[in-house]
Amino acid sequence: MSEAPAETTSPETALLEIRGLQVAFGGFRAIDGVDLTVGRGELRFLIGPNGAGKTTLIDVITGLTRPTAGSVRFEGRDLAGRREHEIVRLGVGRTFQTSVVFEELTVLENLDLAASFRRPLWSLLRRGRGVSEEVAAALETIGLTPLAHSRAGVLSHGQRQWLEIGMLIVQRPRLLLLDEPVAGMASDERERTGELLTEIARDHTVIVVEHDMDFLRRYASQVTVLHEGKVLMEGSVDEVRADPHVQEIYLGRAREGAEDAVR
Amino acid sequence: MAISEVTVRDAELLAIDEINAAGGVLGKKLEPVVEDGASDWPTFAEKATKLIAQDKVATVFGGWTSASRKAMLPVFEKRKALLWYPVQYEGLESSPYIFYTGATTNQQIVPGLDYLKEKGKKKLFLVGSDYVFPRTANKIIKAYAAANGMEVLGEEYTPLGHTEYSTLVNKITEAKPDAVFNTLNGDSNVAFFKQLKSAGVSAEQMPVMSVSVAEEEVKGIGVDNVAGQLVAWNYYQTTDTPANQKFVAAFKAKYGADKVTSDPMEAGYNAVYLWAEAAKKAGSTDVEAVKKAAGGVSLDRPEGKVTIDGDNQHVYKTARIGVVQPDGQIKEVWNSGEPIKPDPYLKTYSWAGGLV
Amino acid sequence: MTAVEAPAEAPPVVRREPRRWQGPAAFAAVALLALVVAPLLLEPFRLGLLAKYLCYAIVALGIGLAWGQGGMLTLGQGVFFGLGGYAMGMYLKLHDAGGDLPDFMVWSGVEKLPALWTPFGNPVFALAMAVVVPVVVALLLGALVFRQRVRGAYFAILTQALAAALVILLVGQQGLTGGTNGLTNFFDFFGQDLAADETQRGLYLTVAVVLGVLYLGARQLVRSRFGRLLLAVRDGEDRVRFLGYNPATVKTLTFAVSAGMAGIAGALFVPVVGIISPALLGVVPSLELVVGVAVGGRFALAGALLGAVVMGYARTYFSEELPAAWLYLQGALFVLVMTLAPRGIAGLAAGLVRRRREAGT
Amino acid sequence: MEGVLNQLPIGLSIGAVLLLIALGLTFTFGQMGVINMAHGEFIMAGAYTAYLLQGVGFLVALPAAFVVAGLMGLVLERTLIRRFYGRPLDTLLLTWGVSLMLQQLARDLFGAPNVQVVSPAWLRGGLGILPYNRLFIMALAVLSVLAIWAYMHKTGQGRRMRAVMQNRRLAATSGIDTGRVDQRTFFIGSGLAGVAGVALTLIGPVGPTLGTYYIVDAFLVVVAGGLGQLRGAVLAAIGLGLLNSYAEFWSDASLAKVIVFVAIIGFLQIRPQGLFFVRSRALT
Repeated sequence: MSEAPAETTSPETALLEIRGLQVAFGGFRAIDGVDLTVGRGELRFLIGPNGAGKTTLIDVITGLTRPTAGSVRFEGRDLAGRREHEIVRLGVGRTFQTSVVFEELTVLENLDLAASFRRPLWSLLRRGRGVSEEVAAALETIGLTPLAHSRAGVLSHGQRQWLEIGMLIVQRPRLLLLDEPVAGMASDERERTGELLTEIARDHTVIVVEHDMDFLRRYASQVTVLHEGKVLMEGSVDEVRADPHVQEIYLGRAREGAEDAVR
Repeated sequence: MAISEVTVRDAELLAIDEINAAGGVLGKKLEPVVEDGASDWPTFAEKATKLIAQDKVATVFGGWTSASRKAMLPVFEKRKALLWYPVQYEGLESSPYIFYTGATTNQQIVPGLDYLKEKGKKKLFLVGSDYVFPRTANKIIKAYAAANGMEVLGEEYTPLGHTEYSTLVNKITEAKPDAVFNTLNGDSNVAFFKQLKSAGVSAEQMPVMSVSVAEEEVKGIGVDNVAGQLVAWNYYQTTDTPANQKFVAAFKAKYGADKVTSDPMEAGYNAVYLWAEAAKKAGSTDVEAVKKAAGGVSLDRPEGKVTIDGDNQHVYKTARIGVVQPDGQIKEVWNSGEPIKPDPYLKTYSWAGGLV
Repeated sequence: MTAVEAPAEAPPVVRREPRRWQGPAAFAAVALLALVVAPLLLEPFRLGLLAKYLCYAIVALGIGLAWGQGGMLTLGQGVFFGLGGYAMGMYLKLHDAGGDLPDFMVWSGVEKLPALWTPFGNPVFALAMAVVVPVVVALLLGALVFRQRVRGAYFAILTQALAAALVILLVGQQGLTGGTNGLTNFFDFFGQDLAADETQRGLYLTVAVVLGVLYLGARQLVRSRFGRLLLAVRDGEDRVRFLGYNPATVKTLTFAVSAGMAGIAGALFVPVVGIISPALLGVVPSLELVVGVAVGGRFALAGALLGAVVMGYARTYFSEELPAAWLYLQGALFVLVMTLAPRGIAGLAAGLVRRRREAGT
Repeated sequence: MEGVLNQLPIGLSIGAVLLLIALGLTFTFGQMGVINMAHGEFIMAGAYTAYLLQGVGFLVALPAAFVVAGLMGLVLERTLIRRFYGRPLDTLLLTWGVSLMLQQLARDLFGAPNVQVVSPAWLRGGLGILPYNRLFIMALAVLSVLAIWAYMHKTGQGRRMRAVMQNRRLAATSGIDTGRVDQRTFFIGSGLAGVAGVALTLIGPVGPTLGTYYIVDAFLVVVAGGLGQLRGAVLAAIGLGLLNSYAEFWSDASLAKVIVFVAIIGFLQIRPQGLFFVRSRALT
């Protein structure tokens, strides 16, 4: 787990710097003045109730949504106006809530496709034979080696999420954004995902959007809480859980959901 | 088979029936093989090839647009087979393997212009569909106008199948011509006349001379939209000859009393008779023999006397200008008196010198 | 409403490596049939028709790539077919005219050979243009359209409008293009008499060989990483973006390849059939080509190819035997295929094979 | 100069024709995602309805054609299109097959040549450059748009329709019978084609291929309008009508068509967002 707490991150070493970010959809402000700094090697959790702006924040970083105001800098470079694939090429990778893998392709082919993204297009015309070390290692990491030649369409929900994470790893991004990686998973799958996350966080900077408090407690160190498009607080898991404000928005909002959240 | 091609085929089949009933040609009955060009030029070429190569027919009657004829022309020339083409066309062609039984330009367009000139129409506006026949026709019209003290105020083309004529009507009414020369094709005529009529332009103040509107088209356009307008052809259902009374009666008997006859149908009907006559004269259906015998073959047909010109394989035809009547029929108001010698290249017209 | 195309029903569910000899053996058998048996059995007229169908099959191969593999339904493939055809037609016309003006220019009142035509007197240039022009047009259109993420139905309609617009343009420029008549009446093809049966047989063989080569090339493309990327773009264009690829580039290139194939087909079509005219590249012929691909099976290249030949044959057969019923049949066939067998003949065949296998094991 | 001014009302009247033929499509295509190539044949059905009802009265033909074409659409939806939701490209090809059959059916029923539909006497004459029949078409277009707007915004059925269009799944889970809504939408969309068909008998040919003359234009209106909204279709139709009018006035009819096409491609470069939107959380 990361050793570097956010507040000590100096501008030179900050990997991601978000300043004064605003996103409005029509009249609705999904993000309303967010500042966020993530340092190299961090594992940062983003939490908040539904509609807090978590996914929108990730969408802005990855170019899917255009900010209304403010800046997003990655390794000192402004991401504004860049297209999604260009941002990926700069070293930012992400997964989606509903995992999207290419069902027609095998697990191996999915990974291979992800791994080849820096090759010139022409070299893709050759028939890719064999498995690169990197892809083999990723297969091992996500535990899908036995299913390497199965079509991704037959994978379970959890396996798909892992495959997506594997596809991220082989791209060697310097920043990984995982959007609710354990949503809808059974408990053994969560466990597995948590281990995977820990392993990845060893040599990557990772931002995880997550609802699940239990998962948070077990795997998070630094947490940023978003609420109604603003940063409510930042701190360690324990600080966040102890904060009355956070408790209020989680507990006060919906009692039945809260039980689940603080469980 | 689209629209008018069907009726030409019907007329040709009628001629074949009649000839067979009279004993056939050279003691043999004619057996028709019908193929559909589907209004698609390459298909015409394909079907022509099939008729010649596979069915080994003695001769082929057919073709509709100029483009369909141009597509078939190489097939007939290469395979040395005969085509009888029954539609008025833009001239400038004389294939040794095609007989042209419809009018060429000096038998339809030039008489149409003569008529307008006679009526004192000095300023013309040209409207046509965008293809070969209208463009060539308009070239001839412009040359004629230049030599006869007439003025062409505008020349407009619309894509085939075009149905929006309000802008064009606006251009015409703004130019204020004495008459419009119309070479629009098919459905466009319907839209053009409907929109011209509803713009309040009447046949009296600005007549439209059409060369592709015959009895069948009048029905589709709507008589009230086109009544009083001028057309130029070689034959009308009302043409008063004994052969025509027989033709109209036979056609209605075979296909229904509500059917009309028209110029292309009559030209197709003639084509079969002309070929049969030439074959009889040659004593053979052999292509070269028929070609050689065809020159000078002369028959009394519904449109009057027709004679094959041996040199260019076109037909001597009488030009007739008509006016569309409120009952949908066309009344002849002028004719050329005698059959006009076909001149597809307009060689005998001094004003046409620069055309070819 | 969203323009995002839902991935149509998925192609083969089981990815099975076919036994190694099966593919090449089938290919060899078809090649033998096409190159040896057909020329021996068919009379020249029918062989010429087959050559025509094979030209359509080349276009179908491109449609199979663009639509089946890449999800781009192109309803304007006739445009590229036509561009290739006109390039070839222009050369043949100039060659036949032997220094004079081509016949149609004479009756269109053109007095001097237009500058656009001059280089087409050179056969190498004309042949090159038959491929280059369609490819460039496709690259331009693709770059404009795909970059703006116009896709699915919108793309289909735009390509259809392109076909409509090109027809109007060609028809309107009669002095340059021959208008509605198009270019026809060719005599000599690289020293061969076009009317001769041997020439037609040679042309047939050429078309068959070109088709075979292009098929192998397309197959290679589909099986390469690029092919997988293409599938990925088809099934999840937005996801591909987050793998760091630009889907617009992938689509544009594929579209250009399919356009190039159509151009080659057009260039071959002209000497085989003897005409190229706007009627061959409008909305309806373009749609008919797609219909063929759908009937054969868009997800398999061989299916697309087969579909084009089957539809071409059906068209000739029914229009000879049952002309009145042809439109009904064509429409009904299409409705049936789309409803009952959306993966076409190839899909049905694959299903049969699979069932037999499952029964066997 | 008068001609230039005249082109303005002419452009608007061309726009009205475009709007009428495209209006139904904004529902079935713009909002349901069904590309109905047989839309042109529903227009044709409307025109033939007017033909058959000659003598009964032109105004009677309008609702009759709405019902006839609407029922045809309903049958098509129930028997075939229903299976194809979410597969717009497949519906395109499917309905093309249907359109071929309908054309041939018309040929067998009414014959290949165009039939004559006499315009009612009260539509003869005109006001300035615009004949009464053009004014009638413009009024009909405006009325149709208003009626549709009122239906969608003021009735329960219309609200359900909008709900399904915006979020089918959500609408279904909140108890809306989406199947019924689809049927209604298709009925109305096709019925509008029928109404357009009646109007077109005033200015154009009435024959089996009638639909083919209008279908590409109709789709272009919807593409340019984008959004699947009434407003988009109205603006696009008027814009294209005016463009057509002036392009043809200053060049010719052929070139005008090409210019319109190029303009649409150009327009897509500036405003592609009118044509689609990406849903960030549910990627395809």
